[in-house]
Amino acid sequence: MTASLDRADIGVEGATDRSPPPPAEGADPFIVAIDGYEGPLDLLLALARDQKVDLLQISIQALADQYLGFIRRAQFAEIEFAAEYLVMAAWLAYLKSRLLLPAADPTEAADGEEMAAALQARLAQLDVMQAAAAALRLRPRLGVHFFPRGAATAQEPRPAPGPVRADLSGLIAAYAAVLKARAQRQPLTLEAGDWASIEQAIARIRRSLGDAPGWESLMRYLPAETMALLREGRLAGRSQLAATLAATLELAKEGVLALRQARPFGPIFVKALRTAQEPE
Amino acid sequence: MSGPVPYARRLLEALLFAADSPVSMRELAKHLPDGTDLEAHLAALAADYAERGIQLVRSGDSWSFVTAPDLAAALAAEAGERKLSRAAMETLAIIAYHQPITRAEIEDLRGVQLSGGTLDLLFAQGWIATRGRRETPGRPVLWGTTDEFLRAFSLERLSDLPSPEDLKAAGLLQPQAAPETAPAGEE
Amino acid sequence: MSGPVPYARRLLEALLFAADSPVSMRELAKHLPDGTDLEAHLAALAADYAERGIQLVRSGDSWSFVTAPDLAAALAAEAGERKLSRAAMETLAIIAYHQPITRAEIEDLRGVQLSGGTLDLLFAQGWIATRGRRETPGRPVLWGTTDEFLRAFSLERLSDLPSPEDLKAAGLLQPQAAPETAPAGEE
Repeated sequence: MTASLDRADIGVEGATDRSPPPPAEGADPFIVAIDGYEGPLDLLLALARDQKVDLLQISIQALADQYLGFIRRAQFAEIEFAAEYLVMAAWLAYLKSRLLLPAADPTEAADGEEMAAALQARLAQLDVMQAAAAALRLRPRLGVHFFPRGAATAQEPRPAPGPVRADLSGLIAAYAAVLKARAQRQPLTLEAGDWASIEQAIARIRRSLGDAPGWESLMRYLPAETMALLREGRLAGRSQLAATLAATLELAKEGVLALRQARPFGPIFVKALRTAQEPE
Repeated sequence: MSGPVPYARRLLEALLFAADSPVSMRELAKHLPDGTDLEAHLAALAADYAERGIQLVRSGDSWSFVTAPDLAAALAAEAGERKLSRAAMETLAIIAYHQPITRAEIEDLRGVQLSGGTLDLLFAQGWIATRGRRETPGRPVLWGTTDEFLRAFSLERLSDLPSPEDLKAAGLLQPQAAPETAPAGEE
Repeated sequence: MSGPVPYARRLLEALLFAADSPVSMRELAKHLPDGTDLEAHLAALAADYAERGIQLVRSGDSWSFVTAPDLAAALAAEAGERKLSRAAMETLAIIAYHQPITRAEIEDLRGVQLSGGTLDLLFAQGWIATRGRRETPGRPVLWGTTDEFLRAFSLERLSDLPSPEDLKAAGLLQPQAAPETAPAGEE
């Protein structure tokens, strides 16, 4: 049972796996696609590969020209997406000028060479990592090529409670869950103002009570705009409804009216017991 | 195990192993070439395992692997470790990050009451300890983590825990659940 | 399976089979008499299963049974492959090869900022974990790979990852690789 890298596992097809698609040949040959690239360094690496020489020997001047040419024809969907590519373009143009122009000061020329060498090293490093990613992708993978035990089953008796197992990743994930849940918990907030007072509701009911004999729906005692507010789901409507109900309960206690509700959540009816136009 | 094992038997073995409950003959047959003598292969597989620590058992029309009955005592004796519950893990994380902290503060952070056993469990593991009392009405007990906690979670010091900002930077605080797959070209 | 199987091997078999995740050597050792040669028993057990439909694999310090990779097609009828983005795979490779490493260092290597979801995805898979902090200004969090990463990519240990030379030999670093031996311009 060896898990060491088998060369057969990472066939040459892997090399295509890591490369972004070549610049798409669209209708307009002067526009190239930037979508396939993971940032300017990735684009630069793809262009460098086209030179087909060791990355540490690559011509940085030629590479800079290729890159600048590519960027000139590129179409960017978003400006902030373009920015990082343009920063690289500016830097390459600067580097190129450093390499091309005879330097007044010999240390300046050396600086240019150093910058070029550093870029070559960076590209070589990224190249290795992209190859490593491709090699990883080609490995047999849990859940894709092989599978874990479907269910942990031991014969009875079940293990007695013992020490518990936990690890740091679990702890961090748990804390992240707490913070997330906390951020999502909305404190109860109420719209300011617009609250109906019970006193007003009592006064309103006293005014209209007894206009009609017999049982009447509680709804008749609501202010005119309440139904519209309720339909819109506004808290003000519910407040008026609640205030009106509380007012009828208060008035029932005073013996001014009687209330009737046949079943839970059923309609509520009001009946005047005596004329209550004038306050007691 | 001796000699080459027929493909059908290897496949049955893998199917039964990866299943999360006993698998019916009908289901097993679906994965095998038509005309395979399923009964014969299962009988051979059961014989392969007769003396092993795992056994192939039939229950009605279904088959599954189970541990050998004679090992039950040895398996139970030292008790496999249990996984820490989510509530306990969250509580431990809150104590680690916010210590010293009172029980009420933990409950406030989690938005739910602590069940009785949670702190007891963490205390029994030696991961938390009391850290005096808060000088507020009721003088509630304060909790903190122990050196044993650091050892158990391979931390050198508390400050090695990633900060909330680190978690945020790593995308761990994004409100939606972690995606199983990332869209191509996400950067 | 041939001949009597030693008790220790049967017990290991049952323990690993009954576990819901890889079991560490430390945990396995607890169940066996002192002085048992655990490595030898595990090696023998792995050999027993070498040709079977189930295999015993090591990932770092832990062991687990998994199905044999060559049976993937027959087993995977229902399991859809989760495709990982290039960004995620490159980030994972960089962490595996350069651990412990900070987020900024990963971004520097790739020459592009990490999108929020990338580390989150790798963390949610259990493939990466924090490894303390770098003692530099800002004390950035360090990331590394886990044993679960090794298991998921069928690696026994980190040193099984191919070296740059291996990658060249496998053709993954063509065509600019090895200029000493290959004339420039060769495909």
